[in-house]
Amino acid sequence: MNLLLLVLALPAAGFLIALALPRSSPASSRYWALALSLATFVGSLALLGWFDRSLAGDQFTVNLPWIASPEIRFHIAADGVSLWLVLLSTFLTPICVLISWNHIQSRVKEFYAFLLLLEFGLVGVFLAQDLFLFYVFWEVSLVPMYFLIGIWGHERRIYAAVKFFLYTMAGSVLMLAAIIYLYNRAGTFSYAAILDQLASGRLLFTPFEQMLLFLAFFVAFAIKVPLFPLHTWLPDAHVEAPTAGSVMLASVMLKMGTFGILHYALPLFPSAARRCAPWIAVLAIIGIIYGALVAMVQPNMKKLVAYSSVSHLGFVVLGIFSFTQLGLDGAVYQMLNHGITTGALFALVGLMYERRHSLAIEDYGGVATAAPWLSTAFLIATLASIGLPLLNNFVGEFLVLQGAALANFTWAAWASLGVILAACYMLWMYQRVFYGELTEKVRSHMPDLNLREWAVVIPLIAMMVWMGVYSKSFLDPVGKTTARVLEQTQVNVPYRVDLRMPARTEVSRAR
Amino acid sequence: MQLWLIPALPLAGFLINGLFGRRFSKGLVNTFAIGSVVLAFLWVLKTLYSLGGLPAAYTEHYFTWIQSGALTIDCDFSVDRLTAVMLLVVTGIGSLIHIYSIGYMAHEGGYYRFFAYLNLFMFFMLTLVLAANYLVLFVGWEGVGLCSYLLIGFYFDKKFATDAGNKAFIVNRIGDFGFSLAVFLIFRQFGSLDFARVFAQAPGAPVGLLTLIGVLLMVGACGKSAQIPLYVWLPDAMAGPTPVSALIHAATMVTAGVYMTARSWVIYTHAPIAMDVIAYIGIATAFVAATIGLAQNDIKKVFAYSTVSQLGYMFVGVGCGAFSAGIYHLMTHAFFKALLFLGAGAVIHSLSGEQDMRKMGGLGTRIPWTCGVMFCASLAIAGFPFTSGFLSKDAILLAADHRAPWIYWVGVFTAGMTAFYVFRAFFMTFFGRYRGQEHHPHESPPVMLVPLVILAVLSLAGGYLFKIPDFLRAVFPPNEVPEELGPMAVASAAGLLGIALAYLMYVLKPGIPDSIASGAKGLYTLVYNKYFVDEIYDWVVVKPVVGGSRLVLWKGADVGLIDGIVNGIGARAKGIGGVLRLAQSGNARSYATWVAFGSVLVIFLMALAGGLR
Amino acid sequence: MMGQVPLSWFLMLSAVLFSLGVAGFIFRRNIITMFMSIELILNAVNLTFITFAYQRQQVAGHLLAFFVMVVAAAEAAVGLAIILTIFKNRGTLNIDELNSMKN
Amino acid sequence: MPVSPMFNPGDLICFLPEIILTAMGTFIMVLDPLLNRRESKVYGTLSLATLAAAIVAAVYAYSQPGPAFGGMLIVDGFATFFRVLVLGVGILTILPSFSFLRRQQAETSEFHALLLFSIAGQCIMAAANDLIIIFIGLEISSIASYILAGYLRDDKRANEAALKYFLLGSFATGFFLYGVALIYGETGSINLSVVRAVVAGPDAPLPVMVGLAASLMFVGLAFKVSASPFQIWAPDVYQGAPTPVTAFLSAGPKAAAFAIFLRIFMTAFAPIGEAWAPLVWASALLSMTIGNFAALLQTNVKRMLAYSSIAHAGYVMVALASRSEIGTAAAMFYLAAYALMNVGAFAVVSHLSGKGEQYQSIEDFAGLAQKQPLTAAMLSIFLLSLIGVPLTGGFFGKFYIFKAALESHLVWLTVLGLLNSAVAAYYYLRLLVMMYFRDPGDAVSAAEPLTPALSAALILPAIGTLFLGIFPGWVLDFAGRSSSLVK
Repeated sequence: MNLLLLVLALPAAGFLIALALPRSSPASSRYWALALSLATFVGSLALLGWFDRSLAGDQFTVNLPWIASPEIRFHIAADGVSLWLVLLSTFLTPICVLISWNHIQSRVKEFYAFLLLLEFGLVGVFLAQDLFLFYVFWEVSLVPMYFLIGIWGHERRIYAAVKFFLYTMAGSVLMLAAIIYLYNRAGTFSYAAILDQLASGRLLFTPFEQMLLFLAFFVAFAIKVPLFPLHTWLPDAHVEAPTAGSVMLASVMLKMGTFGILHYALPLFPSAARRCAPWIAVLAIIGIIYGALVAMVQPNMKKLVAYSSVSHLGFVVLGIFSFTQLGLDGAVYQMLNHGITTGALFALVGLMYERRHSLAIEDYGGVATAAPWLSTAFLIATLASIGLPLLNNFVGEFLVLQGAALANFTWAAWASLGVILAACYMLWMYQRVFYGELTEKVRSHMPDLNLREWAVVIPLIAMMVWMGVYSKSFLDPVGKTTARVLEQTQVNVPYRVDLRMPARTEVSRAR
Repeated sequence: MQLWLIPALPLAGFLINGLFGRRFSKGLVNTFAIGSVVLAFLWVLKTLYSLGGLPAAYTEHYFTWIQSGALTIDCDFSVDRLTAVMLLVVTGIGSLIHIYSIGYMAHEGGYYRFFAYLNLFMFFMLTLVLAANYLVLFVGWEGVGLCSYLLIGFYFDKKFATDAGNKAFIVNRIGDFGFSLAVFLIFRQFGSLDFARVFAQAPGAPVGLLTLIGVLLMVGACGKSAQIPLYVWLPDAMAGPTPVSALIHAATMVTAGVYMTARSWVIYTHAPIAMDVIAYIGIATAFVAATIGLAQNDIKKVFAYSTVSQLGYMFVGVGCGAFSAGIYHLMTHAFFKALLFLGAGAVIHSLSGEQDMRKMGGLGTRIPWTCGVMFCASLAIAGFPFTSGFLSKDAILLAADHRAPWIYWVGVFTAGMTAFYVFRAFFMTFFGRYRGQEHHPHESPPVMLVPLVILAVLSLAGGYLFKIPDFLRAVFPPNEVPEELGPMAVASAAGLLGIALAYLMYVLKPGIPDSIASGAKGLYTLVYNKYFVDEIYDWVVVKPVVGGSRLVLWKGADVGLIDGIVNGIGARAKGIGGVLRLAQSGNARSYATWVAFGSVLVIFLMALAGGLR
Repeated sequence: MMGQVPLSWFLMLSAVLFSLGVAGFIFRRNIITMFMSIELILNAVNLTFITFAYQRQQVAGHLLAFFVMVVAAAEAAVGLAIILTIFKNRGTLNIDELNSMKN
Repeated sequence: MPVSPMFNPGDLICFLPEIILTAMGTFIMVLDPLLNRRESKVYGTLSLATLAAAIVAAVYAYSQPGPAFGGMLIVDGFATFFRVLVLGVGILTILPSFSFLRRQQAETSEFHALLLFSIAGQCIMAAANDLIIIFIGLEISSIASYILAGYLRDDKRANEAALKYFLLGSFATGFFLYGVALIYGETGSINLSVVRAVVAGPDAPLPVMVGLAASLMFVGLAFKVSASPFQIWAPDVYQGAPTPVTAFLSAGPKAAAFAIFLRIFMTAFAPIGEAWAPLVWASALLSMTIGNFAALLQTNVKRMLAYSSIAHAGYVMVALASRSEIGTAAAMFYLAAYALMNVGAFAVVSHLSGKGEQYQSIEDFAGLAQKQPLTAAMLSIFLLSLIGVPLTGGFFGKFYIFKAALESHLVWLTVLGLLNSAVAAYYYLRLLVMMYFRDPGDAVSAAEPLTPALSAALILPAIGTLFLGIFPGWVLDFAGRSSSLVK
């Protein structure tokens, strides 16, 4: 039994089991969900253990025939990037199960069923090596999230859920068209095979073709990221989603977009990507600053964190389109960081919502007095998210910005403004929520963390510190893979493209 | 040599107290907190001793922190003489202030939290000075910022305190913006961030770039060391407990900028313009802050502005190429300014929280020890001949005179003002009659007094005990300034003049100040309100940004424009649908018409496609 | 006798009949009349079949015509039944009054 | 192919399904007066058995494929595929009709008899290789379904639906027939193979007449498959007809009509493909757009599904527009998937519609997930499939269609079609929203529990949809193999 297959199969099995469980005893579905998600996590840890860090290529490959004609294969494998994203998903799912323990009281079994189905879809997206399979997982992950938001969300959940679904759908149909077009040109869905054809020049796109295909892919991904100005589904979805939904959405789902850009859009259409890079970088920078400024004035904690995600993901995109080793590494690292940090923030906000039943900043104040440990945890997450050294985000942001600086110094200069603003909005929120006089309303509603909640918080904080202090243990495999991607973006260029633009500086550095 | 132990010890103290301090007794908390710092101090001594005279830098490599492509950031610590000075200052004064705090914080809530933060600060500060490359230095740089944020907002239920904390952090972030850009440029140019490699290559680098780097680094230093235009956070930072003001906002953290610029001397010596920038910023800050200090009534505020002013001096030193002089003043300033703050703390403590000097007076008789040590400190800062302050300040002023006389003269004038406002504070506090409400000021406990006395000795004699300029010759380029008596005499004369003036105005003829205030009303209010800089920043930067973000970006662009378009598309689609279904009139004859019309259309299309040739 | 009249005339005639049927179907309001227009259309088709059959001297065309007639008859039976129920339920045969479902 | 004019008994095998259906249909009608019991248990079960038998017969007939009755009929994979499809649709129509008819107190034998006749007609269409046989099959199917549409005699909307369907249907048939006549005149034959031979041959007839004939036939066929601009009748009829009948109309006759559409245009008129391609292109785009956009505003579920069925006809037209065997295969696959998901969806509608079909509005589905989770789950599978979410038949159907289209370089049609499907997601989501995100209303509360037959009618198509979505290979291979029509 291949390990990867196991990691993918366990959530699916969990989904079916959860469906089969009796509606009458919600507790049983909770424990089942916890057990299965933990099992999945353990499995993925074993994956990590057996992962050969010296290789850049795919590992744990499973390649089974699925559909004869057109030939679509169930082909999954992990490389240095997807490995971590899979781990991120499997790491956060048990945490989501735990934070939903009391939060979700209605239709419990469906909730956990959808949660596990979501995990299945997400893991699949990161592992798929067959374009068609990738699209399948991409859409599959959409459905459970739609239900999570729509059923267990807050007041305007329906609007948010539908908006989320349609936004993503609109993007992904274009991608589907592009995928089919690719198939008709390459005669295969196998990603590796297509890359070979590109590398060997057997498959050649005209600049125009390539540009259209790239945009078709990129728009689908950019919506998921979300890249300014395609981001407006995000605040609604986040605010309305239940805590677990927000966590999964922010921590993992958004990474589908950035992962897609890194893993598909760049290697497949390098020259188009390079042509668009300046424009996309500008959009990313606008997103960084814009997201931060808008986050600063949000009266609602979740909305604030949501907009901060727009800002943080801007860094990721900027890093990718700097076309430098540092930028790419930083981007990947930032994906993971954002997953951990923002996940933690949403989880903690969720815990506070469970207590105070409000997301409005003005309904809080003085929490630090009532619940010191909760506040401490939140403070650490806050500091991580504003990029304090020795915590995870700093490493990612530094690499991204350094990479951007290598590509184009002005990019780095503008993007760094986002770092200043991050401090502004996060600390300002922290001050208004946790400091100040303790009002009676808060005092009576704010018990400190209980055991289950500690179990949620500690792993997240531990990860923040580890990733911030000893990034080596994560960056090694990443670097191998990103280097390969970078190489592909230089090799797979079928016609003259201005390679002067970014990558050159990086190359000269390397010498 | 286990350099890592030096920061690790306070870190351990922080972790122990932070995690379990809540359950500890005060005694236990003290043991870990003070113990760790004192041990660190001792370990520093041992290290320096065993390293001998430190002819060259000694570096230790621990692990690779970040590795990506061509970039490798190692977690390295390194000691040279400059670092040694900083280590001694930080751990030494740090220990004293820790001890002092036992007494000062005895009756405060969050006792363990205070010491945990203090230890954490020590950890980051020591990391900062031990760092062997810019990024590790940045770790400490940001870390001390964090601790100052936490400690300024120590009384977190007071809004002004947390406001001050945010202000400090954010203003520092603005400085870090410059710092990080400088780091990016350095790596872009030199392919490394290690001091050794960078400085080795620096001479070959284009001057323009070096200038840019130097200026950007200075922006960072402006944030951390409270120089114009980013000094505004430091006065507010006095909202924190007084030991914090002494340790972080006078003795150590705020001098990090000076240390960093001095550390980067190679870059500056090859970028003269950048050096001028430093010198100008320094002297301007020294002067402006001093003027503000003249009119403050809150004793801590006075010393805060004096700190800003003194830091300005240090930068003048650096900017004029007298790096060692700058560090010299950094050290002496650490002595006497820490003492001033701690003394002020003792006063405040004795008056159970009163900080307004107008409500003090005549305390000299009631708390004689405090009065005595304060006097020493005041002499030192006023540059009274042969005190440590006198030595270091003169070293700087001489260099300034050598570089550009006008800087020297401004410096001298500022020295006069410094002497004036410090002694103004001294006289208002300890002379005359007691002006506060009835209350029995009590002398501080020994645990507070002992550190004060030690510091008093240091601020008088420290300059002789540690001849920094000679010690640092090995580090910095020679900057030989002829020892001329003239400038020295003028400088000390200015100091004495200031003292005399203060004595005249606040002891002999207490009426004068008010008459001056009423006389030069406009000027006075301007100075009294710190030139309204905070208000200007608020109106020019803060309000527009926040308001703009709320109205224009969020409500306007996000909700209005973008989401408007998105929802508009939906509405448009429904509109189309509404039009399309009008065809469904429900009437069979109209349907038949459609069919007939459709068939005509079909035939027409067929004809177009050439089917009917 | 047919010999004298060119075949195209028959085709013309059938085309005219067809168009008349269509026109009638569109412009008449009475359901029965509309139904008769359909019959007209079918007969136009029959005429065409016959014409071509005659032209090609084939029997197939004639058979087709018969088929069409049979089907038409069947349609008539069903159609009239439906029309009857309509009349029973609504008491009218005006097509314009049958628009309870629209848009 | 060599066609013997002689009648040989073997031909009857090829005709077996139709024979069975007609015979049993008649038998059921006769049975009615004999045992005058008005309950669909007997007739329903009988007709189910009949359909099952017919399926067996159809498959058996395929065991020796080939032309029959002098090439008028042809039993190839294509024919068998559609025969089985329409027969299956018949089964899926009858299963939910039990409880429906009981609720409407309309349990008669005619319903089932007519259904069988109509299906017989569709089987003939599926296998016909001769214009007149096609016409006859078309009429058998149509005439029966005219009556079925008005089956609830006292329901005003049903009457109106029946009348409109009847009048416009025969009107359109007139066009089709006129086209047949012209073709006969030009080629002297009505056998598709011969027609093709002549049209492609050296002494080709006047293109103008062929083109005219093709256009006229296009009108008739486009009408039957409810493709624009001849979709106009569908919403009213679908809304007015009894729900099981609507389900049937939206799947069976449509599939059969597409079968002959494909056969005629892919064989007889293939030579003049360039001429009719633009027609299909335009009609496809028009159908998708009109169907999807008009559906956005509908409040009546049946009417909404009617518009959606117009849109889906548009998708199949895309496959036709690609004018390739892959396209044909894609169309076949899509029609199968579509039949499953649509019939299933309508089964739920008829289940909820209540007495006198009072509950037809989307609001009436509120909270279904809480009262009847299984029903809701099944319906959501169908809806997701209609949206085109992966792992459902609908998705693969769309995928193959647009793949075929792109292979024929119909890039714009593909892009527009896919964007259309994104629009379509909205109105299907509205149902999902109702079922899952709202609290139960009285319609749901009034709904009866699922009968075995009904649950079968839901679960079978659901399984089928998922099967087509996860293992499309089986069906697709067959479609691919049988997509090369006899030339």
